[in-house]
Amino acid sequence: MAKSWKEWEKPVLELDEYIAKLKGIAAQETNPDKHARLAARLEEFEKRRDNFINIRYSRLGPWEEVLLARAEPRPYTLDYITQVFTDFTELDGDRRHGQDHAIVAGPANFEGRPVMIVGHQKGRDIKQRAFRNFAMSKPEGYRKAIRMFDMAERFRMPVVTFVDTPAADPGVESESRGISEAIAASMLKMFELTVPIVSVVIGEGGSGGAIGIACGNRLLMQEHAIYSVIPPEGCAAILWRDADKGPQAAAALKLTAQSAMELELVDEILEEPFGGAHRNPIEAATTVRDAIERNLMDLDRMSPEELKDHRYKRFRSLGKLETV
Amino acid sequence: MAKSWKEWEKPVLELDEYIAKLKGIAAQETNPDKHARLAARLEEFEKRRDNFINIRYSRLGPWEEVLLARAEPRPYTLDYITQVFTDFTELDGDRRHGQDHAIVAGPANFEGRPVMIVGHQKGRDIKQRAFRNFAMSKPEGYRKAIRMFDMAERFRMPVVTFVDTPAADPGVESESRGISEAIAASMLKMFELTVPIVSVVIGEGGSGGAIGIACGNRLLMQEHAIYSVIPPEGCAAILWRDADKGPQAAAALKLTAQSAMELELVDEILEEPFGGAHRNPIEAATTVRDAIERNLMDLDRMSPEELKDHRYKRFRSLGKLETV
Amino acid sequence: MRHGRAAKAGTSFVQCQQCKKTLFAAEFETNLRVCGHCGHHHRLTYDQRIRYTFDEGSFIELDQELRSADPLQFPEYLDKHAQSVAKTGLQDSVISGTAMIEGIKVATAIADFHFMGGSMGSVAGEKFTRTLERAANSSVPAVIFCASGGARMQEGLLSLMQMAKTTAAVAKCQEKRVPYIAVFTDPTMAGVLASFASVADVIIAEPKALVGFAGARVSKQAQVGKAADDFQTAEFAARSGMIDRIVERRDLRTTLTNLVQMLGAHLRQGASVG
Amino acid sequence: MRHGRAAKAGTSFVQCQQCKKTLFAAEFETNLRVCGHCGHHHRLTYDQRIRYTFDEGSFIELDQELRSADPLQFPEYLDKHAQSVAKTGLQDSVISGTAMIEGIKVATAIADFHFMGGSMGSVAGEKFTRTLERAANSSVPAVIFCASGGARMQEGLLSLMQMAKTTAAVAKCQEKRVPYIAVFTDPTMAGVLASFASVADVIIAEPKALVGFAGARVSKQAQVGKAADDFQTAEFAARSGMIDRIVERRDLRTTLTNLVQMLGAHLRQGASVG
Ligand SMILES: [Zn+2]
Ligand SMILES: [Zn+2]
Repeated sequence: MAKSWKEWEKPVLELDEYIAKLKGIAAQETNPDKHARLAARLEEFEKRRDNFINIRYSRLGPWEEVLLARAEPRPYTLDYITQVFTDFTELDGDRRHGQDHAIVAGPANFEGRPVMIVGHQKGRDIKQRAFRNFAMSKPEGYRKAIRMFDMAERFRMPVVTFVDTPAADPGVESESRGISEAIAASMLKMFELTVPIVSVVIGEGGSGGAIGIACGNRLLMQEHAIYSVIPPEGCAAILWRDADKGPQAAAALKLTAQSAMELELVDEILEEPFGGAHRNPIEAATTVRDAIERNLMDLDRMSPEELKDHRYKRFRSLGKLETV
Repeated sequence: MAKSWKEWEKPVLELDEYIAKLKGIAAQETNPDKHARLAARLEEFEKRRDNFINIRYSRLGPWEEVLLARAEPRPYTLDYITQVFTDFTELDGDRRHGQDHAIVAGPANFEGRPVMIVGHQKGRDIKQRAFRNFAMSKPEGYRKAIRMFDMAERFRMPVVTFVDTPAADPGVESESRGISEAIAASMLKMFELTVPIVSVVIGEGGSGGAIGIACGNRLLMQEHAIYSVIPPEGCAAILWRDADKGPQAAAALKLTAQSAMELELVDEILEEPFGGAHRNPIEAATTVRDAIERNLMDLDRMSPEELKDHRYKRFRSLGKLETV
Repeated sequence: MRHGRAAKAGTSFVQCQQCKKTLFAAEFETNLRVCGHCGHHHRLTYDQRIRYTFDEGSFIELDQELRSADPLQFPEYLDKHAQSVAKTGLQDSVISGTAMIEGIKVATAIADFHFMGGSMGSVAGEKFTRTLERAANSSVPAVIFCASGGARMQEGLLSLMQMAKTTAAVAKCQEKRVPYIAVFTDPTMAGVLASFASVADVIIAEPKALVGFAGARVSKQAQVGKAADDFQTAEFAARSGMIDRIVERRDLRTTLTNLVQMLGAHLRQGASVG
Repeated sequence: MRHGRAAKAGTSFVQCQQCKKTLFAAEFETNLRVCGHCGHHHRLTYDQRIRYTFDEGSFIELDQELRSADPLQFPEYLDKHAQSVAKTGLQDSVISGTAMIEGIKVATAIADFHFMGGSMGSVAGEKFTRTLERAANSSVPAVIFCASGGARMQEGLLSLMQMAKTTAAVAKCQEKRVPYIAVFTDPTMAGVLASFASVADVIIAEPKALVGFAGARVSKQAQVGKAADDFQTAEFAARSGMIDRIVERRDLRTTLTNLVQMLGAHLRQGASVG
């Protein structure tokens, strides 16, 4: 069982690489005959790759969804911000202790209206990953979010949150500055808002760290995003004292977008481009933009008090239990 | 010029000591004649001391007021809380970073109604002074205060603040956790409240550190309290590059209760017992209690919105300038 | 083991779980299950907590009709759950209702760690939520005793959603100006700590209670060479500004009485007027 | 010295106050008085700031009638004040009014450090307050440029009260849902920092601006062996979470435009409807 997206995606990546090489050769080939042959070969390999993708992606298991949700080339929050919004003006700091680079935030224009954005931010290379603390937010990240929610409320701006974190930062410093309080206070603030909130899970929805900024009127999940109460490896370690049983735990936890939909916890699944969002980030962004627009238009019909009530009722109803 | 209260009060302290000794001897003296002589002598010295106090305290200069406001045996916030309130339940923590012992806070009952108390707290001995950080509050103290103000507002409790600090803590840690923001945010919160606020300066009203919790509908000052934009020594150091010229600076700064009254910045001066609050803490507390009760009764007549407006207008009008 | 272990079956002695000293069972009970030697506050069952906290006979249980489901068909969940039911006599990790404390009515919920580690699934989340809503709607203070390892893994994302749901109910309490007091007992962790528990108006903790976000394994990794000895205890959390008061069990009733009396006075005033 | 010093009287050269390099005066001016070599942002006078920030000719000064008094009869105050008047052509350390930024109207106040160190007495406090009230009452964003050593000692407790007064006016802006943006320029200290400046919705700082609570003397004592090299700079404050963005002067107008456009959109929408 593959342990990382790179390992799992290896056949495709190899085909991609070979195709890229062929393209390079074809571009430099001036002989028309040879060029035609190269083009045919290129087409064949592209078809082969697409067929391969087609087969694999039509029967993804929960563990593959985990790997895909964590894939390094997957578009991150700032990628969507760049594609979907204009004039994004990132605002920093919690006015308490520090600036958290694992959460980005600030106003931007969206389809002619200002909105407030808050989202977890991963890093793509080693340096960026460290800078972003692997998108594991510390208390100051959630407190920055609260500050943004507060401005959004006062300035009547809809809120869009992007969820993509393995978990909140579990370190000693985070504990001593109250990571639990920060997450809870961020949720509490979201429930106080009378402006529309749309939350989109674009990658890993990692337990408390995720839900801290995911209390929207609408919760959208990308097709290959996951959302879980605990990382599957952690679950496996507790259940079977074996972190390697992540795949089994992933299945048990029902953490895929499809499962979340079946449990009636999300409002929409956003279809991803063929082979995943990373294979066509612009198409993925278009889907995200359309979904945000559609949902905001829907929510625009509600009054401020209705929006708050709607959000309350939405979360109030969650849970599956029996009565005797 | 005396540099400390102890130095300045030395003649009185010596007389106090001698009188205490005489009292001890008199208490053990069984011979009625000798006892009568001792009693007469005691009376004479008490009279002498009281005369001395009478003369000195009738013409205190600004510097003597500074020394008196800083006097170690002066009653502190917790002394007034003990005398004036019941069921004080101290609440700790800013829910952000830490617990500040330089500010005490919590609900208590006052004349049959709950109120919220926030006050700077000095320490009387070396250990307590360090524990209380000399009543120099850090950001977490003001953020704890904000939390209390917030509860007072929600639970419709009048607020009483006691002001007694040389200044807010100026250290590196305080800067890095935003001491300026904390003070400003505390003032801002006070201006948002729709419950009555009475602030009492009971000792040193030290610049930003003081005003951070002193934005009441009513500002009361004890007779020998001071209130200043800068410590006189600091002022002297800037003006004359000589911190020893504190007395001159004290005069220039108009920092006594009397001056504050003349500048129309305080509402009431609370008379202190003969020789200062420390000579009769219970009497001092009675005066403070009566003043709080009187002012709260007055403010009770206003509606929540009126209270907020009143506080705004009170501070809005402060300043002396000319127009052309 | 629910509390001080019986030193020998049928005798009137128990052993302190902390210092291992032998204690008279009667004295241990009089001491509210606090060790007379080392002061260790033993974990309580829900019924002990009710007895020690509220006016005698005043607790009325509500929400009894709620039962856990197994919506994920999670491995072994039904078995584990059944074992806990058998062990504790509870139907889930929380019981809720109303009670009086020195004559003042409160809405209350008590978590019992002995039921699946006090974990919060749909039933616990619903009971906490109803307790807070009950407080908000009937204008009485809420007092919640927390004891939990966190969210209940076996209900997956549904458990995670209880964090949001219970926190939303806190917003209702704030809106209705109803005071909400949380008591952190040993342990108060993870999903419970990071939701309704941490946004109480006043947070009281019992001495030495475990209080933390990250699970023991994770925190131990993080702790190496960096954290204080009392990392993830009530004392550490208090020093970090997260807790209002650490209160010994014998003083808890008085502290709670003062708080519900003072912070809730405006509600009773309104009630007598209106 | 107000800005880059003239290298030689009558020539078209100036010297950078930071790196001491010689700069073409015309280029220095085109660069908005930022050194082309070291990037040092030289302090601006109020009129330079207006020119660099607002739509040409759009600034309308208000509150011109306000003059300082000497309520404490403080030693040498009148003399020092008169010297600053003569030096700067200002009547006090702040000018206030309205202006347009990319066609969007704002209420604004600009502090000038060259006037008694930008200190805040009754006049400055009144102008900041009126600016914020003006924003609140006419539903336009407030943009305030801070430059101050702190409260004006020479007006004693009256200056301290300006901290409360200006902060109260921020509460009015919040109540009226009006965005308020503070720009911290070199230096933004003490009584100004610890009042209206720090509770702005958005805080922008110029690079390397001095930003701190305690005066230089006090902070130097505190700094020994403990503080970062950039202690009490905009960069330190940003790292500490106190500042939203450090923006170079050439980008400031764009940043301000985006912010007043986006955060104030609801006000203009309301205006066009109502
Ligand atoms: Zn023991
Ligand atoms: Zn230079």
